[in-house]
This record gives sequence, structure tokens and C-alpha cells, in this order.
Amino acid sequence: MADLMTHGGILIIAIPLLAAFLTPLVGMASQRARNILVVVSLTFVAFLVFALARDISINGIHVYTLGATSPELTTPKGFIVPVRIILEVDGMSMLMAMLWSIVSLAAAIFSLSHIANETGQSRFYTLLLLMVAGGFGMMFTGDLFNLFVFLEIASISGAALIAYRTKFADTQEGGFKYIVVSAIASLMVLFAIGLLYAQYNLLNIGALAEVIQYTTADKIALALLLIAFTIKAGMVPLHLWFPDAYSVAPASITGMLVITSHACMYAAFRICFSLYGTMLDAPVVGWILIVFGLLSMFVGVTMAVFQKDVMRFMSYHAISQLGYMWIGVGVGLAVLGNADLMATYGRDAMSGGIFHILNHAMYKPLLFFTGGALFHMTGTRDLTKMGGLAHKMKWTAILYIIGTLSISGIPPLNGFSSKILIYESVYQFNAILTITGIVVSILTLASFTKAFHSAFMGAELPEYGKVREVPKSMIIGMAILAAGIVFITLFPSLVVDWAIHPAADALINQGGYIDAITGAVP
Amino acid sequence: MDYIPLDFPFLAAALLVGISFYIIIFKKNLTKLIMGVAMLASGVNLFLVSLGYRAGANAPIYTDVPGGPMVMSVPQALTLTSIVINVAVLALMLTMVIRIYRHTGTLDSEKSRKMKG
Amino acid sequence: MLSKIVRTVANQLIVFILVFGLYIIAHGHLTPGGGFQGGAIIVSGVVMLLVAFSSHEMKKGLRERVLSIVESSGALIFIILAFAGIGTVFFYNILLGTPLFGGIPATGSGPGILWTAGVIPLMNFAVGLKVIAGLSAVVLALALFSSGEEVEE
Amino acid sequence: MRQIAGLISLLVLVVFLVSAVLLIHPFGHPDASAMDDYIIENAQEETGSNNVVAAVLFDYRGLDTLGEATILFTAVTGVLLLLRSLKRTEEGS
Repeated sequence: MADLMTHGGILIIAIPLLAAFLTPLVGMASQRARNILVVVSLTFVAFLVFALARDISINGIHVYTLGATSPELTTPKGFIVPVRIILEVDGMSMLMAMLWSIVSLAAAIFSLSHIANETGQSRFYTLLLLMVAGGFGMMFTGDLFNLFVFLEIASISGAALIAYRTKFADTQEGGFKYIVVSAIASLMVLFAIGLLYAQYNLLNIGALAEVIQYTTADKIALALLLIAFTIKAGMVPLHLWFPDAYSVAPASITGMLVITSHACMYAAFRICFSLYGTMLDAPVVGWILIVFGLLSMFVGVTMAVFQKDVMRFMSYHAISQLGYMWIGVGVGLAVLGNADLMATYGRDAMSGGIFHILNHAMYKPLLFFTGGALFHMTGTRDLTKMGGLAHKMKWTAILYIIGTLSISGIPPLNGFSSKILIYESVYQFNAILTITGIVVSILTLASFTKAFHSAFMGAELPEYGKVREVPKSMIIGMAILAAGIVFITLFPSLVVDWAIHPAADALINQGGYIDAITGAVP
Repeated sequence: MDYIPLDFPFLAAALLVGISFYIIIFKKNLTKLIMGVAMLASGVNLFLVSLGYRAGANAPIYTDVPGGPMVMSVPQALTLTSIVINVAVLALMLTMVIRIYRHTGTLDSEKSRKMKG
Repeated sequence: MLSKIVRTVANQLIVFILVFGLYIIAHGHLTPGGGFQGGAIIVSGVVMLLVAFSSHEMKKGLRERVLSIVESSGALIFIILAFAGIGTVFFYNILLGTPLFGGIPATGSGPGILWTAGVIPLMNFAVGLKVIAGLSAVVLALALFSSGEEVEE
Repeated sequence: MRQIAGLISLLVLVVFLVSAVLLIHPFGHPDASAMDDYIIENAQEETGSNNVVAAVLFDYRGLDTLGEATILFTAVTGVLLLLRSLKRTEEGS
């Protein structure tokens, strides 16, 4: 077991890749075997992720040097800087990996019946596994260029999956917008990597952080990196592609795309906290994140009110919810370097933002899945044409209610615990942020109630006489996420102590991140 | 040539990136948009590979050429990776444009747009 | 389909392109080149055939199903070679120092020192296989699709 | 309005990029080269490959090359997925 955990980080990336390369071959022989392969490999990866999380909570940051004579040998003997690619897994990466493993497993199970009537299923599952591997790679890598490579894997497979239903024109348009935006963003990342490489001749994040000077060229690199990752995460001034791409994808993929935007957000945090860290002009960058986060919250929720398409409506809410996380972590970034303020409210604000990532990663895919279930049964995404579906689809309606209550921050549910953490801590930084947050929360509740009313309530419509409950595997996929919500609701303090605070501390403690690479070499 | 004045390759890369952003922002034709992305990729690749150049040095291969300094090898490897990645991206983009053309009969991004607001 | 002259010349030329591509792949660890470059050269030969003959003609010889299998196998060989080092570390070069491929080469290139560098030549071959199959499949699929046929599943 | 916003952002971007490339080292004379010097010196002994670029690709940065091969695989799968025929054909078993 301990031996398995030495290689835990790379196995979590390599097993989905291996399964992805096997899937087309197995799929030619038997569809059933292929489905089993997909679900079993993802379950095994989820198991590995949780085992590695336990290992990290005991032994600290997990470091793995690829191709060296020993995994801990980060720099070659008798040399000062790392040469090889190094995986570096700390509390923050682990939190992201845990939610990614749960959501990808739920999405795969949901897909089993959601796409059962389509052609090209083997290739669909291949791309799904590749997207899983790309996401894990982004979360685990400690190398800038490797981050770019895994970002590309996740976005190319995502784009192909968005355009999966080729018989509709809008899917092609959404996929094309997604891939153009990803290509531009990732090339900007590559240019910034070139700027950093030119000055320091290093690609490892930890080693770069030790020597970085914050020269003008570094500032330009920071701007390029932040612009690229915030575009990919769907921050407001450049968010127009976001609902177009998310609303047309198969629902299981939309759920996973939400987590890839969280992964891009994670990359932005990693750049700010671990790469630039104490060198950063922290209040300025923090305020930039806060202002655009506020804008995202407001624009997202106001645009959502006017939407008729159920998936589009939820996509705009995703933009709005992402704003909470930018604000929470942005406040933490603004007081970075000021130990007193950090202890009074900065750490709590960051914990709130990160906790909201976890909660959002549970309820937003759940809501997208219920939207997909409605589309699966009625064949339309238009809310005005639906009605009275609660009579036929009881489970879907119940799961939708859980998601709605959670996203609006109704007290006992998990959305409330993270929002109250953000409100309380951010209030000490600037009261306007809290007030805006509460207003946006109320608007969210109002619009979701309206959507629930038009889809599920009212008399049964005659055209939906044949609608039944969705197939079992779709219910199971949604139930996994609902179970996550219930777990966080019941044990919020356990989750905060065990997963959220380690993640926030991992971001704040830049020295620990650097030491894992350059210090303490045996 | 020992020294190329004015950092010419770097400037060329920056200008190539600038021109491609002009194409991406202002051109309405989807094929031209793809050409813009391809040019952007070329600009970034040119920038990366010229980072590793050392004046008067050999290619980083141990051959029978008389010894001397070698140019840096990591940027070359990074460029190679990036070229292959961009080929992959372009193939997928072209496929989607073909599909869009089949559906809408036009390559104009204003006319082929279905989703608004 | 182009004229008979073009078709005949293309038929003869493809042999040289194949040999040159294989040379580039095999000498990837000694001279400039490698799996990606050599694979791209061979695919350029496939494109030449596609121009000279029609895509329908090509489809008889190259099935997408076969290409798909070859591509997956190339990727599998690559990742298995990487997994082979997991006794030490993922991507560790296990063949280095063993009699098979293990030697450290003298400076220079040539057939005498071709069998060096451990798993690097094997990885080059795996990548070459993948690039040839993958890019041929893409080119063939695009050509077939634009001539009105759709790709088999 | 959109045109003007686009033009301004384009100009800002070009100024940024040109100033950035002028701020780094002059072409052909890199400042720092510790990692590359190590690789050039040791590649022949550590990997047994005369081609240093191949040594970097398959040994020092092997995961990047695996990722690169994976991206090609992804794109090929994506292209074949999008160009597939929508008629349901006979599938294995």
C-alpha cells in the first residue's frame, strides 16, 4: 500500500490514459466490456485519489520526479535546479482531484444511458477518459510546460465532446467557439512560459518561485497567464463563449466542463500564490480578481433571468457562482503578505472561496444532469414548453430541488455554509462585497424557483404523455452528486478541517511549496 | 553571422502574434479565423525556438562536427511538442468548420451564428 | 483521379518516401529527426497518393478501422514502455546499461551505434506508428467527407 | 463600438508583447542556461542518445511527449467522431 502510494500521483494520471487507449480496441469487441472498463477504471482512480489524499494529510506534499533514479530526487546529484518534470501534489491539488474524481465517475455512469441511442460511443468514452487524464494532469503537475500540455488535452477532448451530437448545428458552433478560445488562451500561456524561461532558464514552478524577480517582463507574463486562465474559467468580460459551449454539450460533459473551468481557476491561483507569491503586488492583483468577480456575479445572474433554454440558464448561473470564488480567494490574495489581516479574515475568506469550489462542483453538475434528464425525456431545452413533469419524473424533481436549495444558499444545505463563510470574512474587508453577494443569492433563488415552476409544476401537458422517469444509470449518476451534497451538509466542520483548511494553507504557504522541490533533498 | 541586430527574430515573433490577433478579432470568415490561429501558433513557436539560440553554436547533437558550444536543447523540444499540438488543434477546428458549412451553407461567422444573448 | 503519368510516378515515389521516413524514425536518437518527423514524412506520401488517386480508390486499401487499431496500439506501446520503468520511477529508462540497446554511443552516427539509448528508439517507433496511422486516418476522413461519403463508425 | 474596443485591446497587446521581447536577453546571448548546460553535458551518459533533443523529448521531459502523443490521439479520435456517419451500422456483438 505504501509502495502504491509512492507512485500514486502518476498512476492517477496514467490509468485513465491507459484505459483511454484500450477503449477503442475493447469497444470493437464488446460494448458491455467497454462500459465496464470505463466505470471500473474511473472507480479505481477515485479510490487511488482518496488513498493519496490520506497519505498527503499524514506525510505532507507528495513529490514525484519522472524518469529519475528515485522519485524523491528532484534535482540531479550535485546540481542546483530541477531538470526533469516533477509532479507536486499538495492539499489544494488534492481537493481539486477529489471532486474531479467524483464528478467524472458520476458523469460516466450518467452517460451510460444518456447517450445509449447515439452512434460513436467508443470514441465518446475514449475522449471522456482523456479529458479525465488531462484534468488530473493539470491539478498535479509542478511544471509550467506540462501544465500547458495537460490544459490542451483537457480542452481538445472537451471541444470534441461538446460537438458530439453532430446532427444539430448549434453543437458544432459551441464546440468551435470552445476550441478557438482554448487555442488562443493556451498559446498565450505558452508565450508567457517562453518569457519566464528566457529569464530564468527554468520550467518548474517551485524552482521558478525561488528565483523570480518580478521584473517588467515577469509582470507581462503574469498578465498573459491570468488573462488566459480567466478566459478559460469564464470570467465576465470574455465570457460570451461560455454559455454557448456549455448549453449544447451532452449533459454529462457539461458537468465535467464545470470542473475544467475550476481547474483553470486552480491554475490561476497556483500562478498567483505559488509562482509569484510574496513577490506579487498582492493588493492590486487581489482587487483585480475581486472587481471582475463582482462583475461576473452580477452579469451572470442578470443574464440568467432572461434565459428560456434550461442549460443556458444554468450556464449563466455557473458564471455567477464562479464570481463568489474569485471574490473569496481574491480577498485572501489582497491581504497576502500581511500576516495579521491574513489571520483575522484572509484565511477564512480563502477557505470560503475554496469551500465554494467544492460545493459548486457538487450541485452545478447535479443541476446540469437534471437539465440533461429533462432534455433526454422531452426532447426540448425550452423551459416555456415544459410543464407538469414532476408527476412523471419524481426522482429528477427531488434531485433538482436539492440542487436548487443548495445553489441559493438556503440554511441547512452546503451552499449556505460556504456562502456564510465568505460573507462573514469578506465583510471585514469591504462591506459592499457581502451585500452584493446576498443580493445575487436572492436573485439566484428567485430565478431557480421560477424555472422549477415552469418545468415541473402545473398540470400535466398532453404532449408529454409518454414521458417516464429517466433510466436507472442516470439516476445513479445524479444520486452520487446528491449524496456528496448531503454529506457536506451533515458534516461541514469535518470537511472544512480535513479538506478545506489544508487547501487554503497550501496556497498561503509558498515556502512549503518551494521547499518540497529545492530543499530537503536526501 | 555573429549578431543579428535589433533582436530581429523576437520582434518578428511579436509582430506575427500581433497580426494574428488582428485577424482573429476583425475577420468574419471562419477559415480566416483558423488561419489566424495557425499564425498565432507559428509566432509563438518562432519565439520559443529563437529563445534557445546561442550565437555561433552547433545543433545539439553529438556528431562528427568539430566541437564547440551547442544551442539550448529544451526550447527545441518544447517547440516540437507545441507544433504537434497545434496540428492536432487545427485538424479538429477544420473538421468543425466543415460541419458548420454543411449545416448552415456559409462560412460567415455573423450569418452562421445560431445562438445569441 | 489524376493522369496516368502522375499515378505511375506516385506509385514509384512512395517507396522512396517510405524508406526515407523509416530512416528518420530509426535514427531518431542519433541524427535530427524522430518518431513525429518520420511519421509526418510518411503521411506526406499518403497525401501524395490521395491526390494522385481518388479517396474512393484509397479507401479500398486503407480501412479506418485498421488505422484506428494501429493507432491505439502505437499509443499503448508507448505508455507500456513508460510503465515498464515503474519498478524504479515512471518513465525510467529500463534498458539502459543492459546488453540490449544499453550501450553509451560514441560521438557520431552510423549503423554500428544504432542499437543504443535504451527505450528511446522503441518509443520513437511507437510514436512513429501512431503518427502514421493517426494522421492518415485524419487526412483520409477529411478527403472522404468532402467527397460526400461519411466515415464508417 | 466593438471595433474600437477590439482595436484598443489589440494595440495594448502589441505594445505589451514588443516591450516584453525587447526586455529579455538579446538574441543569441541567453543570460541563464544552467538547466540546458546540465542536459547538454550529461545527456550522452545518462540516456545513451547522441541527439540531445531526443534525450530531452523521451527522457528528461517524457511526460510532455506522452501528453503530445495523447493530444494527437485525442484529435484523431475527435475528427473521426465528428465525421462519423449518423446511420446506425452493425456494431460488434
